[in-house]
Amino acid sequence: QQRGNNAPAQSTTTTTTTPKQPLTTVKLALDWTPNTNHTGVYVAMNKKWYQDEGINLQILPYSSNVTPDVLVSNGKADVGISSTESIVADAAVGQPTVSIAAIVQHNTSAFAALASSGIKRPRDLDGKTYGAFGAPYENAVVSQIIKHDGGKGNFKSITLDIDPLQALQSHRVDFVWIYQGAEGIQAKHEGMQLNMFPVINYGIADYYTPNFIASPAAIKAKPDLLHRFMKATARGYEYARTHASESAQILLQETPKGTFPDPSYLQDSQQYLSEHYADPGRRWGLQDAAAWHGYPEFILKAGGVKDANGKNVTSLDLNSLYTNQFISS
Amino acid sequence: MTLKRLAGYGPAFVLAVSLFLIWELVVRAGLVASNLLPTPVAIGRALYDNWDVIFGHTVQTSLETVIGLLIATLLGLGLAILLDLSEGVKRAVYPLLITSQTIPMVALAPLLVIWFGFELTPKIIVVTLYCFFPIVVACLDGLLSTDPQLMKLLHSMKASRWQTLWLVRLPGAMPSFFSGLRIAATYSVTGAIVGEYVAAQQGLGLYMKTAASSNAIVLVFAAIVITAVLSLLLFGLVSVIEGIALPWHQRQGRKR
Amino acid sequence: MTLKRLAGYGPAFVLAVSLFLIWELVVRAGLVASNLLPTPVAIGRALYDNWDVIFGHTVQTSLETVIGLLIATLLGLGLAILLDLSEGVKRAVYPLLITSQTIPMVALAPLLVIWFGFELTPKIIVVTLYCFFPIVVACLDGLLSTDPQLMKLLHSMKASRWQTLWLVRLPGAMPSFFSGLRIAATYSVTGAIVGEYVAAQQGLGLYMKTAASSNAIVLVFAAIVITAVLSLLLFGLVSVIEGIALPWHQRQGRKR
Amino acid sequence: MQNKHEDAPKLIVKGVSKTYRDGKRLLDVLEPLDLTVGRGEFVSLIGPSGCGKSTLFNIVAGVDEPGSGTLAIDGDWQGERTGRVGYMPQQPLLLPWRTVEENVLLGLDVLRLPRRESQQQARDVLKRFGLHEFADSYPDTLSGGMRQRIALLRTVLFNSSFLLLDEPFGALDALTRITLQMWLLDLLQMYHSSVLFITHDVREAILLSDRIYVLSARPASVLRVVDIDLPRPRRQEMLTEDTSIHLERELLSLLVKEQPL
Amino acid sequence: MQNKHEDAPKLIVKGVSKTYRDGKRLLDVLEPLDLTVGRGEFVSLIGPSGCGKSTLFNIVAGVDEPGSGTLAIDGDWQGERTGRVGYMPQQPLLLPWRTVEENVLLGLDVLRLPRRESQQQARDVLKRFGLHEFADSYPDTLSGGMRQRIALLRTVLFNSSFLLLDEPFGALDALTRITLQMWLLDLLQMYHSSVLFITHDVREAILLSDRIYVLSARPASVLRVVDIDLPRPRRQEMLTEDTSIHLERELLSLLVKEQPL
Ligand SMILES: Nc1ncnc2c1ncn2[C@@H]1O[C@H](COP(=O)(O)OP(=O)(O)OP(=O)(O)O)[C@@H](O)[C@H]1O
Ligand SMILES: Nc1ncnc2c1ncn2[C@@H]1O[C@H](COP(=O)(O)OP(=O)(O)OP(=O)(O)O)[C@@H](O)[C@H]1O
Ligand SMILES: Cc1ncc(C[n+]2csc(CCO)c2C)c(N)n1
Ligand SMILES: [Mg+2]
Ligand SMILES: [Mg+2]
Repeated sequence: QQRGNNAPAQSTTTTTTTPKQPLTTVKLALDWTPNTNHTGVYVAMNKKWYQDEGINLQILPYSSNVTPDVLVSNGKADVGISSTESIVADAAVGQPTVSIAAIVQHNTSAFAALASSGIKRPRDLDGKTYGAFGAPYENAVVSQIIKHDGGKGNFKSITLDIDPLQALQSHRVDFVWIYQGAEGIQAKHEGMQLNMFPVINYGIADYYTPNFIASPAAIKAKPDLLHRFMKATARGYEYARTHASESAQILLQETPKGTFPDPSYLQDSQQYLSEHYADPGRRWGLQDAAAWHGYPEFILKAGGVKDANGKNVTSLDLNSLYTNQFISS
Repeated sequence: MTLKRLAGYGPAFVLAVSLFLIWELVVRAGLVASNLLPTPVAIGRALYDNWDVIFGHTVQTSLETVIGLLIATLLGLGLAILLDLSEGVKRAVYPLLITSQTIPMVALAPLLVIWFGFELTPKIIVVTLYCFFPIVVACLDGLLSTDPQLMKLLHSMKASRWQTLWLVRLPGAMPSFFSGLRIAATYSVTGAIVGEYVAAQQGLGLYMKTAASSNAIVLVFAAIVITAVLSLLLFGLVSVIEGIALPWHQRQGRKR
Repeated sequence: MTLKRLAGYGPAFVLAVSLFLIWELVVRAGLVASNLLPTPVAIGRALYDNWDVIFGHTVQTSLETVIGLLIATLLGLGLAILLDLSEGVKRAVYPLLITSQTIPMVALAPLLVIWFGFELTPKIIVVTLYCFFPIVVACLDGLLSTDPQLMKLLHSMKASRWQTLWLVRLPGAMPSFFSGLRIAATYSVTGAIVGEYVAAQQGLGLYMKTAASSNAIVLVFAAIVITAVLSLLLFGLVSVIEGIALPWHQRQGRKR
Repeated sequence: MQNKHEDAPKLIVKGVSKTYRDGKRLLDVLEPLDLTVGRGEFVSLIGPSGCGKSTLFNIVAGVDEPGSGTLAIDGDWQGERTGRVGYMPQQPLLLPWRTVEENVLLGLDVLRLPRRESQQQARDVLKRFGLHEFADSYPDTLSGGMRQRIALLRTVLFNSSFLLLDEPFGALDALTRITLQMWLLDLLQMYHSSVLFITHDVREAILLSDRIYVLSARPASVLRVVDIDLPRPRRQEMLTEDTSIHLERELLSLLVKEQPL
Repeated sequence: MQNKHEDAPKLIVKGVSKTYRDGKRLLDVLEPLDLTVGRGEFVSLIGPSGCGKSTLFNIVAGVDEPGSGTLAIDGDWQGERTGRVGYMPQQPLLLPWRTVEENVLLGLDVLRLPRRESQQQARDVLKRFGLHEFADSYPDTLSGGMRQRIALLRTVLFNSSFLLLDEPFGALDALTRITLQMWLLDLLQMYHSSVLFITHDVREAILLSDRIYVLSARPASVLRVVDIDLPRPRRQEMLTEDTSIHLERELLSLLVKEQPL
């Protein structure tokens, strides 16, 4: 029995309160432990909007060892949550995935240093130590923002497997890369003073992260199912955008007990993200070509993309990496 | 258990309490930041407060551990016997077994999840993979150091290879086997935790992971306490079983 | 090494080649996606192409492994002797050692990084932590199964506790010690890899992690190949040292 | 057991020699050596310590191969020798994980006899040997003589048609030894057994044997073969007869020449 | 070694008894038992197999404690007994990881004597025992008699002032045994040693001893104490004198009554 999604346990043949047709199971692979990036999904689940679309949603637990991209491209999940960088990397290694919606309209990630460190702007990062998480494009992005701010772009990089805030507190690294809506808010709740440098303010083209993804094969084989899935999902995010406080409550309630040992920052985090899910007057999830060319081209050029054998990849058909066809009008 | 036996645990108790005390004081004195290393008291309270949640995870992890350890035991014994068949088999298969111990989870995890999903199976596989190796090595070393004189005696009786194994070599290797099993039992719980890290809907590993990613280090430590207790129980269980299964060997130990 | 000894590796070679062949064919036939499990040929090529980069990482990892294993050996022997001192010490300290084996990296990693930084030290600590335990358990079990008659003989000579240890119990426990060391040697490389996962600038673990996060699974496997080879070398080295250090025991094995 | 040659001697040893390699050194233990044990015969080997008696036993029992020469049990020169003798090695070699009774039953377990019957048999002989009290004890607490008796029992229960006994009474006091000697002679009578026997006690050899082979110091060769013509059944008193005393002196003086010390 | 009481007997055993617990069963092994070994005396114990001789030795050597009673070495009733005797157990107990020579040196290593000197000493006695060829061999390839000789050497090198020898010649052929008996008597003469000796050979006991304690079957008690008045130095021929033969008969008949079988 699946317990992770806390959904009523049921198979495709069992029926619910409003039986129209037998439910089809859709598996969703998460990119991280449940957080406010995922609120829309949990809201839609809570409101039974997936059932209304004839879908029994099954949320696969996050695994730091198996990316959602792998699960999606191998057909073990129907949809997943990932990021622009990963989608580009998938294409480069020949296991393409396609972004079918942007969860947040603008990149909310930032570099962060302790306020007490005296690092006031990106060029102060020269000669400092960066706590990396192991992605190939990190160095290119860091040196770009330093140079953009008039620095030389020299820094030391250590790849860490620990929580970025903890790493900062250890004073063993000087700066890390975080999401403002997640770690940024969390730091505030723990009384940590951070100086944050949002990447899009320092010469990095805006891009989507995180995104919903599906495999090209699934898009071809069951577009209708994906369409119905995205319809319910979009409804969820739309609701979360307009009912931040209630949605945070739903997230807490729908996730397994213990997921948020200290839920106090959920409200703030949700408040922040609800404002970023969509631009005013624009439907949630839509993606623009600009975002799919600026940043991806930059990391391609900077040597941040490698093929399956570790060789640099310098060009890709970026337009095939996303689609708006499942965002209904 | 008699009072006297209980009293035997006195030193363990004293040591444990003093260590906890030092730990508590060191953290309280601010020598270590409490968000990195919570105090024992804080851990105890967290354990108490979250017991209902933790309990469910504990049951799941225990189940995976015990099944995996049982399989590993059988597999380990079987492989030791196989490797013992001939120098050739040993040369051929041993490198494979060693290689199996060097595969990191990054490489194994995707295969496990794709092939076996998110249920019990992948965790049991990880536990088995963690545990069979010490059993094979220890048991094989035990088999290989059978007294050659005893082998000659059995040979003179025209005992078959299997009879020699069954009557002399395996019983003689049992102390070594239990030595390996003790190591395996200790690793088994950790194996389940790692397996749950890879992919789980339930279990202490999952609990640690979610706790860690919300920076709730005290809950991570609460889960570690449970993990340690489970490991100690399994280790103790192995020793008890050894005492029952090898009365002749136990006696030597006690007489000392 | 004589030709005859080389020929002894024939079966190992045949088995390895056949396994590689099956693997290659299974993947080529599409039974397993090659992005999850690359073919041996692809791994070989990747290894060849990236040898200059991988070599540097290998040196780093080897260094950590060897230092950690040496420390673990001394520590393991020392702890086994300590635990052997009395039933009380054993009861008190053994649970601590077991607990040390149940601490997952999520909890340990931050502490290691904060206390010891990013250099060699934290990796050596992880390797030591991984390796000392099998040595303690095996060596202690060896010490505890000394023939009580021999102990009596030494006692009759009024040998001190240390003389008994040095002249009878430790030599008698050496086969068990090497059994534990064999297990430890196998784990040591994996320990270094795990340590590098926590925080590293160099090393095969780091290489695997970056490769994995850019989906270059073939490079992960190339690093695994190196890891396995290092483990096999260490395992072999332990066996060679055992042969030299325990000529009396080796002989029994061969005579069989 | 094959009995192709019903009338062939129980054992023929022809030109058997043995050289051990100890490290780099070669150690000649047996010179080419001939020896025969007839059906129902009791043949003893005496010789200096370390001369190669146990080595010869290992070869006869089939657990070691001769350096040169051949041997036949029941006239069979080709077949496997293992399984055709009840071999009692010089060390008792009891299994520490088996109780006394289970140790006695080891041979029968190898023969895959049903436990029920063999157990009764074991209990009976253990009683006869004064060991029934210890049937369920583990061997590590037993006295030296008790262990030796258990090893002897294990041997005769496994195969009493041809026994190879390597100093079976070495650790026994004079009286227990006499009792067991008599028990053994009875047993042989009953089962028409043949025996090859190592002893360091010349008087014991005289008392029990039909023929004695006196071996030289290492490398062992046959110095003398002595037939003992005392009538059977033998009794202890025969040892004080003149012929016996004469024989004892003669054998001892033969050995004196071999004394390497 | 303390010599508080220069003139006290070497060993006094007073009312020593022993009961073993074997599982749930209590096994009385020694009845309260008295025994004395004077300075320079050679005292033998004979008794049925399993009666408790080795048990008594363990107690005297200080590796086992008596159930009741007390004992004194050199008149010292309180002190530790370990380290004051050269104890040769019934099993040779050689260390498989030590060569023959190193095994012989074990006692001297325990005494922390410098290796240089002791090594020369060991080489000399090994030669005397016909074992110099095997000085660098490991014990597992040696014959039973060779192992026993090595154990004896280890014992006398460790302490020759008071020896406890448990069937030291049990695995030796008649001639080697005679040679070593004579060697032992010489040694005792030279070092004024005292000896407590277990043997199952009544003649050996007569030949070597000043006094013989005859023990009953388990639980052992002293049945008879026999003084042997043969003049010293002793020679093999004395065994054929009338007194010796008479003594042998008497001792054997004593033992017959104890025969449990
Ligand atoms: N540690 C022990 N635990 C229990 N019983 C023991 C122990 N040691 C000896 N015994 C018992 O004590 C009795 C006497 O043993 P001991 O070795 O003293 O006999 P012994 O007179 O030396 O015999 P032998 O001449 O055969 O060597 C035996 O029945 C033996 O089983
Ligand atoms: N496996 C072996 N390797 C090397 N040498 C051996 C081996 N087995 C026996 N020997 C040697 O062979 C010689 C004869 O040994 P064996 O055991 O046959 O003597 P034995 O006549 O039985 O003596 P004892 O009466 O003392 O038992 C000894 O010198 C021994 O060291
Ligand atoms: C909640 C959460 N999710 C992902 C990351 C890892 N990470 C850090 S910056 C970045 C942006 C790249 O698109 C990513 C994926 C994180 N630190 N916190
Ligand atoms: Mg012999
Ligand atoms: Mg005895």
